[in-house]
Amino acid sequence: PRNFEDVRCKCICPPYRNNSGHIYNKNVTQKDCTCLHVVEPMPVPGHDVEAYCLLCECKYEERSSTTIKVTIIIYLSVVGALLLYMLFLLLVDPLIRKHDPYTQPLHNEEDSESAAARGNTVLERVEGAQQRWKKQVQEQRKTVFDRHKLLS
Amino acid sequence: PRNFEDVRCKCICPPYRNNSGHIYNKNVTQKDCTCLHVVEPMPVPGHDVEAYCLLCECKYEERSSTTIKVTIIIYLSVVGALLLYMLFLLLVDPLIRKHDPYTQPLHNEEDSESAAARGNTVLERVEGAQQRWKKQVQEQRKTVFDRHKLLS
Amino acid sequence: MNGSGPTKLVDPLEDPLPGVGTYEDFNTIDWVREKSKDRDRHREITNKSRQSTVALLHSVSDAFSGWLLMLLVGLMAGALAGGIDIAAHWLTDLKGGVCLIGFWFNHEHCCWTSNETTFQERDRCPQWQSWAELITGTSEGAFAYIVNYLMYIFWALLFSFLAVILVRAFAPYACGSGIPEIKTILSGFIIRGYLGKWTLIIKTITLVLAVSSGLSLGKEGPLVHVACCCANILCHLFTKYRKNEAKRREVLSAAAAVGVSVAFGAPIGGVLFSLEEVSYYFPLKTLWRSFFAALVAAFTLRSINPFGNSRLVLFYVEFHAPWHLIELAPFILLGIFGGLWGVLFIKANIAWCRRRKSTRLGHYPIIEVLVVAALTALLAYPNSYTRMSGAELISELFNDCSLLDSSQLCGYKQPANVSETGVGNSLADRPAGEGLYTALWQLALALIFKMLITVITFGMKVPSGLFIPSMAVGAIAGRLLGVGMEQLAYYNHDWLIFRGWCSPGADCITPGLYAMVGAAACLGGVTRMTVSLVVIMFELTGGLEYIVPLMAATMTSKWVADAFGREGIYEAHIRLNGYPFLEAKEEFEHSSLAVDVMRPRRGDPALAVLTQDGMTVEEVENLVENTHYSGFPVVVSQESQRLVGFVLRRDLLISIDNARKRQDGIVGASLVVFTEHTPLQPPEAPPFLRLRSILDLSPFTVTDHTPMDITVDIFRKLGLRQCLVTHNGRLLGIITKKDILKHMAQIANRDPDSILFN
Amino acid sequence: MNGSGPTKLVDPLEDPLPGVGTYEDFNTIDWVREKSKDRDRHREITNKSRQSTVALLHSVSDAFSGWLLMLLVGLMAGALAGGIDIAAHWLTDLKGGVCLIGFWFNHEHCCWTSNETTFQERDRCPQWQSWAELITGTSEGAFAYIVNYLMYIFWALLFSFLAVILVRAFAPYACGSGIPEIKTILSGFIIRGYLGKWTLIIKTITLVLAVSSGLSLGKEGPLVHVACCCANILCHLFTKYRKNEAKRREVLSAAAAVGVSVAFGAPIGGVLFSLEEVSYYFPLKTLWRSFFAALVAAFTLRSINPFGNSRLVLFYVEFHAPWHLIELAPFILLGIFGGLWGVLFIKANIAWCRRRKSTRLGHYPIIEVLVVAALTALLAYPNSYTRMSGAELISELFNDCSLLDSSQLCGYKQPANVSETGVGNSLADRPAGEGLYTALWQLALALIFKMLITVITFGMKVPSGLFIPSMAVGAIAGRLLGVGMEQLAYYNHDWLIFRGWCSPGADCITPGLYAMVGAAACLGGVTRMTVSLVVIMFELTGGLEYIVPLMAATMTSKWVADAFGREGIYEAHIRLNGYPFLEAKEEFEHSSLAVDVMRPRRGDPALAVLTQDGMTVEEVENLVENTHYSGFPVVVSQESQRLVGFVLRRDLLISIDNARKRQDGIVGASLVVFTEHTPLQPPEAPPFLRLRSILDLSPFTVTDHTPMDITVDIFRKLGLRQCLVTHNGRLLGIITKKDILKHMAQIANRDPDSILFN
Repeated sequence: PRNFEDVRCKCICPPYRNNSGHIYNKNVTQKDCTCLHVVEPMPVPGHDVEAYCLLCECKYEERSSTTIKVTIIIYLSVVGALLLYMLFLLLVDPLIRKHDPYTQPLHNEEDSESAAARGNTVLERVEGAQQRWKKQVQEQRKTVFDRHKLLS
Repeated sequence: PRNFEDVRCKCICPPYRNNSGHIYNKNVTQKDCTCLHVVEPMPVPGHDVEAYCLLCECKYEERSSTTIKVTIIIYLSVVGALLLYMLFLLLVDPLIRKHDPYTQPLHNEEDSESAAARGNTVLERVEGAQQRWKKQVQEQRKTVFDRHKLLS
Repeated sequence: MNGSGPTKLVDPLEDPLPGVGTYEDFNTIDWVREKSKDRDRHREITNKSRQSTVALLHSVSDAFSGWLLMLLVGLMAGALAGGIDIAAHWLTDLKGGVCLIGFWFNHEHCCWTSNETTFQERDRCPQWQSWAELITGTSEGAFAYIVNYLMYIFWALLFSFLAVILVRAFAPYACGSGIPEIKTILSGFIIRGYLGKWTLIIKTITLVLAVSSGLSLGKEGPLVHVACCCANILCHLFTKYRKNEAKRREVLSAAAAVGVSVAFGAPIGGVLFSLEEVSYYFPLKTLWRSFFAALVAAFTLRSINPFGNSRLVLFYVEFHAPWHLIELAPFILLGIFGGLWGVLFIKANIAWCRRRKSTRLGHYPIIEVLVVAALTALLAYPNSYTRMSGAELISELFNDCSLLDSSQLCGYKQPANVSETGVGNSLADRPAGEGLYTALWQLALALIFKMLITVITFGMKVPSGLFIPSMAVGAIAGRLLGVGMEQLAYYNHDWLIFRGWCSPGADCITPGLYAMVGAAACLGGVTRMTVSLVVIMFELTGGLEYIVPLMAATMTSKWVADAFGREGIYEAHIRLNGYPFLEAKEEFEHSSLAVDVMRPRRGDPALAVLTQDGMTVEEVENLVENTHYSGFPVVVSQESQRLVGFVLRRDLLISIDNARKRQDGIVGASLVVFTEHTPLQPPEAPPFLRLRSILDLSPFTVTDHTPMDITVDIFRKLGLRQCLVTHNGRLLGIITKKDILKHMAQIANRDPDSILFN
Repeated sequence: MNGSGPTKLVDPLEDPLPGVGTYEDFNTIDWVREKSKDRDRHREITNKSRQSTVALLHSVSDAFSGWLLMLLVGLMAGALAGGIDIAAHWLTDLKGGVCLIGFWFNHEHCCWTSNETTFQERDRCPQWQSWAELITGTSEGAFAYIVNYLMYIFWALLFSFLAVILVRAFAPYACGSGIPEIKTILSGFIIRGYLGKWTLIIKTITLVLAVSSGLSLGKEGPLVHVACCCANILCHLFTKYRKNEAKRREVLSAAAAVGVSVAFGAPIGGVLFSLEEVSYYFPLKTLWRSFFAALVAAFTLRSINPFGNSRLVLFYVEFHAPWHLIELAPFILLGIFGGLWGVLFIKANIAWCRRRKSTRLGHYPIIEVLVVAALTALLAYPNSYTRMSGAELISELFNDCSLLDSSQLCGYKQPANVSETGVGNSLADRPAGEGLYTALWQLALALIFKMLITVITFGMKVPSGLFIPSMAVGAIAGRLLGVGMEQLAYYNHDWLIFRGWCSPGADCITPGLYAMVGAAACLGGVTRMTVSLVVIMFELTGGLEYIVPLMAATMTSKWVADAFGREGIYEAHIRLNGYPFLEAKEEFEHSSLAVDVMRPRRGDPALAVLTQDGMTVEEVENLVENTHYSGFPVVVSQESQRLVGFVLRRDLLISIDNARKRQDGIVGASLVVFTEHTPLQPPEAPPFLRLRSILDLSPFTVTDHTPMDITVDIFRKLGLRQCLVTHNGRLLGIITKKDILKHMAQIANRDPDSILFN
């Protein structure tokens, strides 16, 4: 991102005599952010400049366009990833394995954590963790959406 | 008290070019409390007035001289009364009555209040109340000044 | 309070058995036990620190871990809040169009450096293209309007659909505002997963979607939940907080302050909010840390600078117009309005939520969200004041008109010539013009719309906060009244009440202030916040001079609302869901005694007790199996009923289970012994099972004659889970938190079985 | 908790016997009993209100009496504070001269409308005459200086003499700051007369004298005492508060907030101060009312306008100069200074006060005050920074130099020409000039003087607050450091740390801000306030941007100070005097059990108990006479030791006394019966004396194995006075608040007999 776009000095000048209101925008340093530097061309004759400038309000503002860009891109990728994962869980997963997720009751966190050690390979552990998480979500879904016990 | 003395518009003007700093004080309404109205005579030539006035700071202030007067007078009279009463207790009172104030132990507030009803005439009651109060003060004095149990 | 008496059998730093001392889901923690565990742990560390340098370092790092945790919570919550602000702003603007110089810019930032903006239409610039411009090539005309309208509805539906589907798929706990649940959790309830990783991710993501879809909801309440999730996750980094539910709740209480701090840019207000509204057990101890965390969060947010103007919230205002004592009358009027609206809103919303809970409406959460979103979009688009987001609307309403403003709300008739000596840019004489009258009509419609739609929106299965919609309702009402007062004063300078302070040429009434007061009044009516609300509004405006108007309105609003029903919206939702929450602010008024509340009642079978040395393992197991109590008193003997201690069902089960597996010779006929000194063992009998280590030797007791108000006070103040009842030294019964809640429900003529408990 | 069980023998609205249920002087109240009494009373009124309209009105007025009381307290305290401000200002100036146009004007008001003031000497005008001018006719020269000097000392001596003599003659309780005592009273202690009429009058009068005498003390702490006196006196107007010690303490807690609110013009800070520092038992319930009262007081004070500039305090500042992150380093340095000063001050002051308490020094309080006053005046006059009052000094130090200022502290070398385009009046480049160097020397001397003299001043027998002197010390140190930094930056623009933010022409360091931070640090070090201090300073400056510097300094200061000793000055004085105060913030760390603390100890004679139906009046009287306990447990029988209830000595004595006088047939041989159902009476025996109505049927009990940390927690949270200890259901002993305090003193290696108790 071009860095010089990240500062501006914005002067708002209200209607004055026969001039309508106007907004001036300029890329200057904070020190130069005054009406005299930013309002160009000056719409009033010399002796009125001071009075006109008294009415204008100049504000120096900074932003970080990089932050904005990065935030939006991260946000979109997380949403995208979640949607893909959701589709995977909805469509692909049931085809791979067929078992009833409702059979086993929900463990407590401690129990599940100790259970996590049971898997042997990394893949199995991940698999196990995923299964436990899915069960938890199902339990939550039952509580919130079906039985309306919480959060209604 | 003259009421018009209770408002002022005070303008402080810093040193400017070859003028030394100056303080202007004027008795005007809040609306007129601006440099242009208060600074008289204007120490700078016409074209410099605006710049000079930008530097000056004008403040509109109100006070109540009656409040001040009343407060001070009340304060002084209370102090005076207390001093007189103290002198009375120190000098005159022991002459009138002669008994040992330390004999009777301090009653509790409740007890004393019920005792307050015992007096028959108004004078006796006042007398009784004064005696009880004096005993309390003596007790307090012993606690604080002699035994240093509290407040040291 | 584990029975590690003077003999110190158990090392408090490591539980003898995994599972002993932990809680099940949907259970209440025992504050006293947790606090005692933490003190034991602390004592241990202090003692060790005298022995070696490593241990000393460990003790120092342990002491400072709380501060480090607070720092991390502040940083994380501040960063997340900044991200949410940026993303929500962008997505909201995406409903209207897209930025050509970089799709990631929102409308304002797209035109940030543009020189083509005009005084009248400040947000117009060629870089930003509305959908109509992109699709049809023109931004004028009916067709372009319809295209924009349809695109607006499309995006609204898409966002809300994504929000609800993500919540349903990954983290159902992420829906709602979260404040009632957090209040309950802070009071000691356990909801596993409510403050977990997935809840955090999904709540953050879907909050942005929900806010952007144009639904009548705000992000402030959910931000509290987000901050609490951060705190809970970060707690796992520190042993001190991971293992202790009470200590963790201290952190959560500070996190609630952090949430409000970033939501409103009000660190002090946030701390007071946490203190007044959500915290339960330890208000003072965490005050200073909460404040620290709230400040860190506010500064993180400011350094992210999401709005590009160094403000922490969109609707920050700074005006210093004076107000007159007479204006307190309209402010109190606004307070009455706010109180009435609060009561009506709570009643209507609770009725609707009950319907959702009990009827078929609750079976179609996704369709419900889509229908409401479509309805909102359809009705909101034509009116510019409902089309913009809630925060923008509030910002516009709070703003006081100066010569620099060109919005419709500032459409006053321009005076013939602007006085040159006039100080600053304020408008002095202000007769309403054409533009303002239009705006007023639109605002009136927007008011009705917002009032109705918020009732059915709050409680849907998307993250939804209530602060912004309530404030919007109040701000509209306040602005309407303010403009009305202003015009009244303008046309009637000579009325007695206006004379003196409203002379011609003087700027005497500030409609923006009325909007602010109205917002505070409505928010106060709905949530029943008091001090924290005033302080939040004070920090929003940065001027101490408006505390009195704000306070007058808030106080009136609370009194009016309390006259019709004492619960705020969060308490009402807590009751609707039956969470086991013992309200700390309410006094227990009834004159019942402990004996009336305890179990067993008259006629019930006797209390299930264990004896300290007379029962076999089998008998104990049978007793535990045939009852569902979560703990059992231990007495000297069945005859004397003299109390020895209390043992928890979970600890008992785990210990017996463990002993049967690991300990040699423990069979069903083994005697269970709770005494300190093991009795002499007969030669051929199986070995004793010694369980004194799991026995709580200091159970709380009250006498049967103790008034319930005192008992309730003890439960609240000490955070008890159960309390035993004695008469003349003999054990008589037991009172649990559930019994108390049921008793209170009975007194208030509610269904006592609605209380949620494991 | 009076034994009015379900049978409701006693009408809670009127005590059966006068005296039953009241407390003696220097005793601790039983919070639970008081609260219970209030609830009974409330229930009664609510029940009656359903019967008639009058009763309904009574119930409404009862509900609103709390608010009315708060309003009155606010009004009265605000008015008194205004009066104190005006009088103190005038008396202070009287030391220097007198106003000719009206003796009641102070210096500033004397020259208020004068046009003869000059830019350099703003306070000079012909209407105000110094004593030298009046006496010798000239204000110049050595003779005039000496005359002024002597007059200054004379007035100082006179004022301090009057102060101490009035205190001694009329209200010895009026001396000192009062905050330690108020903390103790709020925790439940009773000191009769401490908040009475005479204390109020004398404290108000002598506070003005003490402040004006030039002693190194402030009016802030005593203002809290004054506000509490107002509240206590106004409580007598309302039955609800007059008769209930617990309810009255709620009001007092709000009054403490009022005191700070008027002292610093900081209502929110005042409420937080009350919450953090002085309140004990009910922080949340009174939050909203405290806030209301604090606001009312602040507005009363503002309407009195004691300083004539609409400010509530003399040293209010308003600047918005930015600060840089690097500046946190000097701020933290100031924090360290503040912490060290706090510790040193506390240690030195306590040592001095102990000396006063124990040696002959304490026998001459009047001479002590006179000597210190003379010393102060003698040393203070030559240095203009010590000659002015503390508040003025702080005001001068906080002030940031602009072109408009002409004080010595702003004696920078003037730049050759003032830039015309320069915005506002700030001085940009500031090399120190002659005047500033002189000022710095004077300030350094003033610093040393203030540090030393405050140690011996605080604790003298005049009303004396500590806030102003501490703040003055910190402000001087801060200003010195600030000017140092400023000059460093000016002469070394090119250093790495200054590059970037301290470019020539930019105003980069604000010495006034340093003074403010230093003041906060020192005050924090002495009092160990945290949040409330930051909020008070924030309200003093009105700018949220300085919260981080203030917080960094306060936090460092507290940590540094806590490293050397955990007590603030108020706690230290509480301990010095042995007040029975159970600190709520400190955790009880030791691992003792209830059995280690209870009486009787092993080897002591058994606990003195009454039996429920086996003792005669005479036996009871003997028991009571031969012991000094303030209460006795009642058991079923001496053998079983099963607990029935608890009866207070005072109630017992009054009841027996009353029965002997009024009831027929009660003689020494009458049986005292505490049971519900009277046992069958033998025909010729004297009638029973039934005393169940004074029996507390729900005494608190803990088991002997309860860890003391839990017991202490129970005492603190519930505000108990005593607690019975049982073992397996049998009564074993008793723990009183005094026992706990003694135990804690023992653990800390202090003399356990220093605890003050009746």
